Amino acid sequence: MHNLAGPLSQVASSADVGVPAQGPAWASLIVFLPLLACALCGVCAIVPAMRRTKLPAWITVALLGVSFVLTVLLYQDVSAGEHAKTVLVTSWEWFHLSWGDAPGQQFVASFGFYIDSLTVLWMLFVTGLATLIALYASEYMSHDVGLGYCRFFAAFSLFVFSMACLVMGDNLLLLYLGWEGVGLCSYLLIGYFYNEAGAVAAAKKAFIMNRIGDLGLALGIMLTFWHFGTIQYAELFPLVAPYVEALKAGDIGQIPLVVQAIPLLLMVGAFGKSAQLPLYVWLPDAMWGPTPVSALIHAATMVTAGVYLIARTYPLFAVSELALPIVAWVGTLTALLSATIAMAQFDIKRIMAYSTVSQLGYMFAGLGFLTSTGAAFHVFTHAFFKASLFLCCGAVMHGFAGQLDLRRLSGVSFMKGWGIVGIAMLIGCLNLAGFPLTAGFFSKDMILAEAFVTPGPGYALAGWILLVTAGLTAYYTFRVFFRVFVGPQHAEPGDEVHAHDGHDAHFHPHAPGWAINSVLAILAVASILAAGTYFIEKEQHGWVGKMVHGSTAAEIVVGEGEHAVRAAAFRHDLVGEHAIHGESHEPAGDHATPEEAGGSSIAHGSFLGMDPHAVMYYVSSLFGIAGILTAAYLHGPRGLFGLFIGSRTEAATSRADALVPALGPLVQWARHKWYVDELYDFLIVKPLWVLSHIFHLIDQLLIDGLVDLMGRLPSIGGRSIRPSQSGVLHGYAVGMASGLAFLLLLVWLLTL
Amino acid sequence: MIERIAWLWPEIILFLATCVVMVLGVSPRLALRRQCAFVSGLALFLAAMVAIATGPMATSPWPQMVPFMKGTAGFVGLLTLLVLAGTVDREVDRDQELGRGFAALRANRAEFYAFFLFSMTGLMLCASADDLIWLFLALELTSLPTYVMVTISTRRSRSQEAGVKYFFLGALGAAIFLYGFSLLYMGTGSTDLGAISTQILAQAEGGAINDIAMAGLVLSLIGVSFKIAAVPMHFYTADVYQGAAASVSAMLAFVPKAAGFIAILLLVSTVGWQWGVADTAGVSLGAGHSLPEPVRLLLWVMAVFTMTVGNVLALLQRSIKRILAYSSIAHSGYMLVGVIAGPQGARFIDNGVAATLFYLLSYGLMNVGAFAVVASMEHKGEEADDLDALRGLCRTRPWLGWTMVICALSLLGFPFTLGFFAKVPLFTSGIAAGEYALVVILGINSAIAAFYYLRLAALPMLEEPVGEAPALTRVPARIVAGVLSAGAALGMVLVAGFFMERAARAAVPGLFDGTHASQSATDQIARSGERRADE
Amino acid sequence: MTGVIDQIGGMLAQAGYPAPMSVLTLSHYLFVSAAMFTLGMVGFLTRRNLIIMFLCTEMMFQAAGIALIAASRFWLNHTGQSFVIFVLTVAAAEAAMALALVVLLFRKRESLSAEEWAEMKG
Amino acid sequence: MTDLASYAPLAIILLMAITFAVANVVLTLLIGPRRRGKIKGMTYESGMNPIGTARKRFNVRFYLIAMVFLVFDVEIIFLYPWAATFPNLDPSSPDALVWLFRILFFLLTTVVAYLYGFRKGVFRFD
Repeated sequence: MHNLAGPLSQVASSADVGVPAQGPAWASLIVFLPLLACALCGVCAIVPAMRRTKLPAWITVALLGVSFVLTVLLYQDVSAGEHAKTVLVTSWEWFHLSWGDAPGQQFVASFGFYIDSLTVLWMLFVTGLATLIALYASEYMSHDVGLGYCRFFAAFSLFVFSMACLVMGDNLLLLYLGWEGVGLCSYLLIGYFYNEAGAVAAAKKAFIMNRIGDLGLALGIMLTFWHFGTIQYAELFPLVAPYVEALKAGDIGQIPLVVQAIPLLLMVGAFGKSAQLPLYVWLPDAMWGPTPVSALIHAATMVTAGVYLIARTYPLFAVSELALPIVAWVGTLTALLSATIAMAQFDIKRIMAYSTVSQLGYMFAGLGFLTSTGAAFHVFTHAFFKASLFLCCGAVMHGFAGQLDLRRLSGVSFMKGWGIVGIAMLIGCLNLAGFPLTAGFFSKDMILAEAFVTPGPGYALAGWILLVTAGLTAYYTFRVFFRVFVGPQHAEPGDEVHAHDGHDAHFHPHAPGWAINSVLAILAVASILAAGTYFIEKEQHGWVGKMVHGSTAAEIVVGEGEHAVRAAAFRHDLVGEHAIHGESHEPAGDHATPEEAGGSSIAHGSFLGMDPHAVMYYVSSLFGIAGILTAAYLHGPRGLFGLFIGSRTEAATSRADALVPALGPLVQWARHKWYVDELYDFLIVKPLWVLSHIFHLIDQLLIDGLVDLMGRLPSIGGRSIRPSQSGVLHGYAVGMASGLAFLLLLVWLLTL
Repeated sequence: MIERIAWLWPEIILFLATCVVMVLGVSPRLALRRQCAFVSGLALFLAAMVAIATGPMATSPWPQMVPFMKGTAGFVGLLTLLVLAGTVDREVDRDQELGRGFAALRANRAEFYAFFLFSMTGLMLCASADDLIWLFLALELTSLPTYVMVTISTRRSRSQEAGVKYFFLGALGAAIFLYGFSLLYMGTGSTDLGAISTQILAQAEGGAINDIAMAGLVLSLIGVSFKIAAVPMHFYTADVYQGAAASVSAMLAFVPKAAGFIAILLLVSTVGWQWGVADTAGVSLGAGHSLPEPVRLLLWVMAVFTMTVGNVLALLQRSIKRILAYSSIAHSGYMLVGVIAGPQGARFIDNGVAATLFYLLSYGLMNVGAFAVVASMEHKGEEADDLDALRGLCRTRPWLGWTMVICALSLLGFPFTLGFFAKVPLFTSGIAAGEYALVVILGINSAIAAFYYLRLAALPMLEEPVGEAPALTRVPARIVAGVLSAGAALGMVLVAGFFMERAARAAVPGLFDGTHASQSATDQIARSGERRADE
Repeated sequence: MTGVIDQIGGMLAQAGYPAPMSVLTLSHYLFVSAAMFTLGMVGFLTRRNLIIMFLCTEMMFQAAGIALIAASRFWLNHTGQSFVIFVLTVAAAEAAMALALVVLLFRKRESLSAEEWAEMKG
Repeated sequence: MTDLASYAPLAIILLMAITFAVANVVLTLLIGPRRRGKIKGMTYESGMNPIGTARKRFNVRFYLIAMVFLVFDVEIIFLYPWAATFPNLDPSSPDALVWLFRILFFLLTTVVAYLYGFRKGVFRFD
C-alpha cells in the first residue's frame, strides 16, 4: 500500500488543481445553530417554567430558519461567478496524527466543511424543509407539551445538526459521524412513543438494519484511508483524478482492484441508510414515529443520504466496473417491489413509506444510469412533494384521532377547513404519479430516458421495469387520493380518541390550524415551482443540473460536443473505442433533440427505435395517466369530475367489490374487509405480490434465523465452560496450574 | 541512581500522602478522618500533574510511556477515588455521631485509603520500572493492598470469600512470575531490562536464545497475566468482582490490569518485535516484524482464549458486576492483540502498543462509569447488583440510567463513542501486523459482546421500571464519577486525536532495545541467505 | 539442560570469566529450585488447609530465591542476592496479610478449610 | 587454605553456641535437684491451676503484635546492606549525605507504622 500511495501523491501534486479557497467562516453556523437549538431544548427540559410552554418549538424554528437563511447566502456566495466554486471552512482540527512529512503519512480529520454546489443543493432543502416541518410539528406535537415536547425538538435539532455534518463535512470521518448521528436521531424519534411495543421494536429494527449498512461504510472509509492515505475530500479527489484519466483513456487495467472495491463497500452503507433492497424493511416500520419525523427524516432528507454519498464519491463509483450496474439494478428492483407492496396496503402512511422506498429506488437507478443530475433532481423534487404528502397524511391523522385506514375515511377534502390539505394532497399525488408537467414528471423522465440511452447490463429491461413501476405508482397514489380525499364524506375516529379533547364519548375531527395549513400551502407551491427549475439553465438540464455539474458528482464525460459520452468503467469497451478513434459510437437514435443540443450527453440507445429523450415524455405520461385512470375506475367516487368512471358511493366500498362474487372459493377467505381489499390488489398484481411475499419470507428467515443462530452459539459455548467457574478455590488453582502446564507444553512442543 | 529520583516525584508525593492518610485515618476526630479522601485526591492530582510535566525516562524500555501511563493512572485513579469514597466505615462514623465513641480497631478508613494510594504508587512504579527487581516490587505493591481492600470493602461474608480467593490465587500467580523472573535472570545474568535485551539479542545472533531465559520469559508472562485476568489466570475475576464492593471492583478492573499490561510490555520489549515468523525455531532474528515465535504463540493463544471465554461467560450472567468482570477479561484479550501487533509501522493506526495504551486509558475511563452506577444503587441497604435493577433506570434515575447506557455502548465500541476510537486501532494494528486470524476472532468477539452490552444499554433505556426504583447511595461523589465517566466516553471523542498522539509517542521503544544489534543481525542473516543462494 | 548450562559456561569462559563452580553446577541448583517450585504447587493444589496452602506458596517463592542465589553465584554479580532480600520482604508482607486473613476467616467459619468458601460461582 | 581461615571466627561462634546450648542442658541434668510429686508435675509450678485445654484461642491482639513485629523485622534486613555500604563512602562528599537521608526516609516508614499502630491501639492491653 505504501508503494502505491507514494507515486500516486506525486502524480497528484504534479497535476495539482490547487487547494480550494477558504470559505466564509460563518458557514459553520449553519451546522452549529441546530446544535445550539438542541442544547437550548435541553435547557427547556430542565427549567420547569419553560418546559410547560411551546418554547422549544419556537427556538428550533427560529434557529433552523436562521440556518436556512445562511444557506441561501452561502448559495449566493458559492454560485456567484460563472462556475460554482468549491470552498473549505475549517472549524477546528479534530484529529491530526502525523508520523512523517511525506504525503500519506498523516491522518487528518478536521471539523471542517467542504462546500460545493452539491453541498449547497442538499443543504438548501435540508434546512428549508427542516424549518417548515419544525413549524408544522409545533402544532402537531402540541398535545405532548412538556418533557416529551422538549425531547422531540431536541432530537429534531440534533438530527439537523447530524445531517449538516453528513452533507457539509470535508472528510469521510465527519460524514460517518453525521451518518451515525442521523441514525441515532432516527432511532430516538421512531421510538418517540416508547410506551408502545411496536414503536420500540420498529426503532430497534431501524437501528439494526442501519448497523449492517454502516459496517460496510466504515470498512469502505478504512479502505479509502488505507489506499489513498487521506479521507479529506480536498486531497482525496485529486488522488482519484489519475484513475479517472485512465478511465477516459480507456485504460481500465490501470485501476487497481482495491479502488474498485471501495465503492462496493460504500454502497452497502448507502443501501442501508436509503432503504434499498436487502435492507429496506426498516423504513415502513419507521412510520411509528410522529409524522413530522416521517416527513423530514424518512422521506425528504435522511434517506437521501445514500444518494448523497454516492453522488459525493461519484468519481470512485465511476471507476469501478461493478458498482454502478449493481446500484442501478438494486434501485430498479427496489422501486418495483415496494410499489407492488404499496398497492396492497390500507394504512395511508405506510403506503407513503413504501412509495418513498420506491422513489429512492428511482434515484439509485438514476445514479446507476450515469445521470447523477437526474438522481439529484429527483431527490430535490421528491423532498418537496413527499414531505407535503406526509404532512397531509399527518394532518389527517392529527385531525381524525390517529385514523389512517383508507377504508374508514372518505371525502376529507370537502369537509370544513380541510380544503388546503386536499389541494396540497392533490398536488403531491400528481407529482408522485408523474402527471405531465409536474416536477415529479420531469425528474422521473430524466431517469427513465437515461435507462434507454445508457448502454449497460440489461439497462433497457430496467427501463421497462421502471416504466411499469411508474404506472403502479400512479395507481396506488390515486387509490389513496380517491378513497380518502374525495367521495362521500365519512370519517371514523382512530384509537387515539381519548387522547384528545378530554371527553371520549364524542369525536370531533378538528381541522388543521394555521401552522399546518401554511406549511402545507408553502410546500404545495414549492413542489409546483420545483418544476420550474427544470427550465432554468436548460442547457445543463435545469438548475439542479447546473448545481450537480459544478460539483464532484458531475458525470465523467469523454469527448466533446456531439461526440461526448458519459463514461464509467463498466462501459470501458465503448470508452476505449471512443478514445482511440476519437469519434462517437453511432447508434440508430443518435439525433439529439432540440433540448439536448449542446448538452453534454448523446443518445446511444433507443426506445422502440425512437430517441428516448424525445418520446419519454409521452410514454411515461401514458403510463402515469393509465395508472390514475385505473385507480379512478376501481376506487373513484361516482361522478368524479364528470368522468363517470368511478362507482364508489360509500367510504368502505369500491367498484372492486363487484368482483367479489366472481372470486369463487376465495370469497370465504375474504370475509373481513382487510382480506377482501387485499385480494383485489392480489388479483391485479398477483405475480409480483407473490414475489414480494417470497422476499419477505427470505428476509425473515435470513435476518431472524441468522440472529438466532449467532445468538445461540456463544451461549452454548458459555454454558459448556461455565462449570470451570465452580466457585471452589482449588478448582481455580487446578485450572491455573493446568493452564500453565498446557501453555508451557504448547510453546515447548510447537516452537522449540 | 540519584538521577532516577527525578522520575519518582509522583511516587514520592503519593507515598507521603499515604503516610499522612494512615495517621489521619485513625484519628479519633471524625472531621479529621473525613479528610482522608480529600488528601488522597489532592495527592493523586499533584502526582498526575508532576508525572505529566516530567520528560521521558531514558533508562526505561519505553521512555515516553513513563509520563503517559503515570498521568493516565493518576486521572483514572482520581475518578476511581470518587467511586471509592464512602465505601468503608459507615457504621463506625454513625456510631460516633450517635456519641458511642470511636472504636479504632473496627475502623478501616486509614487502611482503605492508604492501601488505595499504595496500589496507585505501585502502578506508577510499574510505569517507571527498568529492572526486574523493581518490576517485581511494583507489581506486588500494586496488588497486595487490593487483596485487603477487597476483604474489608463490605462486611458481608462474600467479600471475605472474594478476599480468600483473590489472595491465595494471587500469591500463586506471583510465585509463578517470580520464578519466571529468576529464570530470566539465570539465563541472562542481569535484572536490568536493557541489559537483558542486549544479552538476548547477542544470544540470538550467536545462534539461539538461551532456553532458560526463554522459559523464564514465558513463565513471567503467564504469571503476570494474573494481573490482567487473562486465561488461564482469569478464574478469580468474576467471584472477586462480585464479592467486593462495586467501588473496589471498579478499581480492580483498572489498577492491576494497567500494571499487568505495563509489565507485559516491559517484559516483551526485552525480546522486541523484530523477529521473522518463518523461522521454525522462532528464536533467531529474522527480517520480519513479529515477536519471537514462542512468545507470539503464547500471547496469541492467551488472547484468543481470553476474549472468547470472557465474552461467552458474560452472556450467561444476571449480576451486573459479574457481567462487567467477565467483560473485563474479554477487554484484556482485546488489548493483547495490540501487544502482539507491536510498535512497528510508521502510522499510529499500525502501532499496536499505542493502541493498547490508548485502550487502557479509554477502558479505565468508561469502566469506572459502569461500576459507579452499580455502586450508586442500593436495594434494602445492599448494592443493587441484579440486572433487574437497571430496568427503566433512564426514567426513574435519569443520571444513572444514561450513564449506564453511554458507558455500556462505549465499552461495546459503539461508533462515535470513545470505545470505538479505542477499538479501531486494535483492529488496524492487527491487520498491519498480518495477524488476520486474530483480527477476525477479535471481530467475532466484539459481535458477541454486543449481546450483553446492548442488554446493559437497553434495560435502562427501553424497558419499563419494575417495582420501586432502586434507592440512591448517600455518597453523591459516585454519581458524579459516573456522570464524569460517561461525559468522558462522549466528550473525549472530540479531543481523542490529542490522546492518540500522546499514546503513539508513548509507544516508541527506547534506543537501547537492540535496534542496532537486530539490524546487524538482520543484515547478517540476509547476507548468509545470499551466500547460500550463490552456492 | 546441562547443555544449556555448558553453553552459558562456554560464553562466560569466552568473556574471560573464571570457571564458576566445580562440583555443584548451576544445573543442580536449578533442579533443586524447580523441584521446590513443583512441590509447592502440588502442595497448593492438594492441601485444603489455608495455612498449609500459604506455606506452599512461600515454598514456591523460596524456590525462586534458590534459583536467584545460584544464578547470582554463577554470573558473579550481586543482583540475584539483592533480589532475594526483596523477595523475602515481600514474602514477609504476604505472611502478615495471610495471618490477618486467616484469623478473620477462622473467626467467621470456625474452620480453615478452603472449601468453606464457595458461595459465589458461575 | 587462606580462604578457609577467614571463616574461622564463624566456626568459633558456631562452636560456642552449640557448646553453650548443649552444656546447659547437660549441666541441668547432671547437677539439678530431682524431685517428683503431684505439685511438681503441674504445668505451672507457681500455683496456678491450669483450666481447659492448651489449644485455647489467643486474644487477637497477639496476632496484631506479631504483625507489628514483622514491620521492624523486615526493616532490619535492609539496614544491613546499607550499613555495609555506608562506611565505604567518603564522608565529605555529598553522596554520604544523600545516603543518610535515604535511610532516614526509609526509617520514616517505621515511624509511621509505629504511629499507626499506636493510634490503632495495638500496644494497649486492657
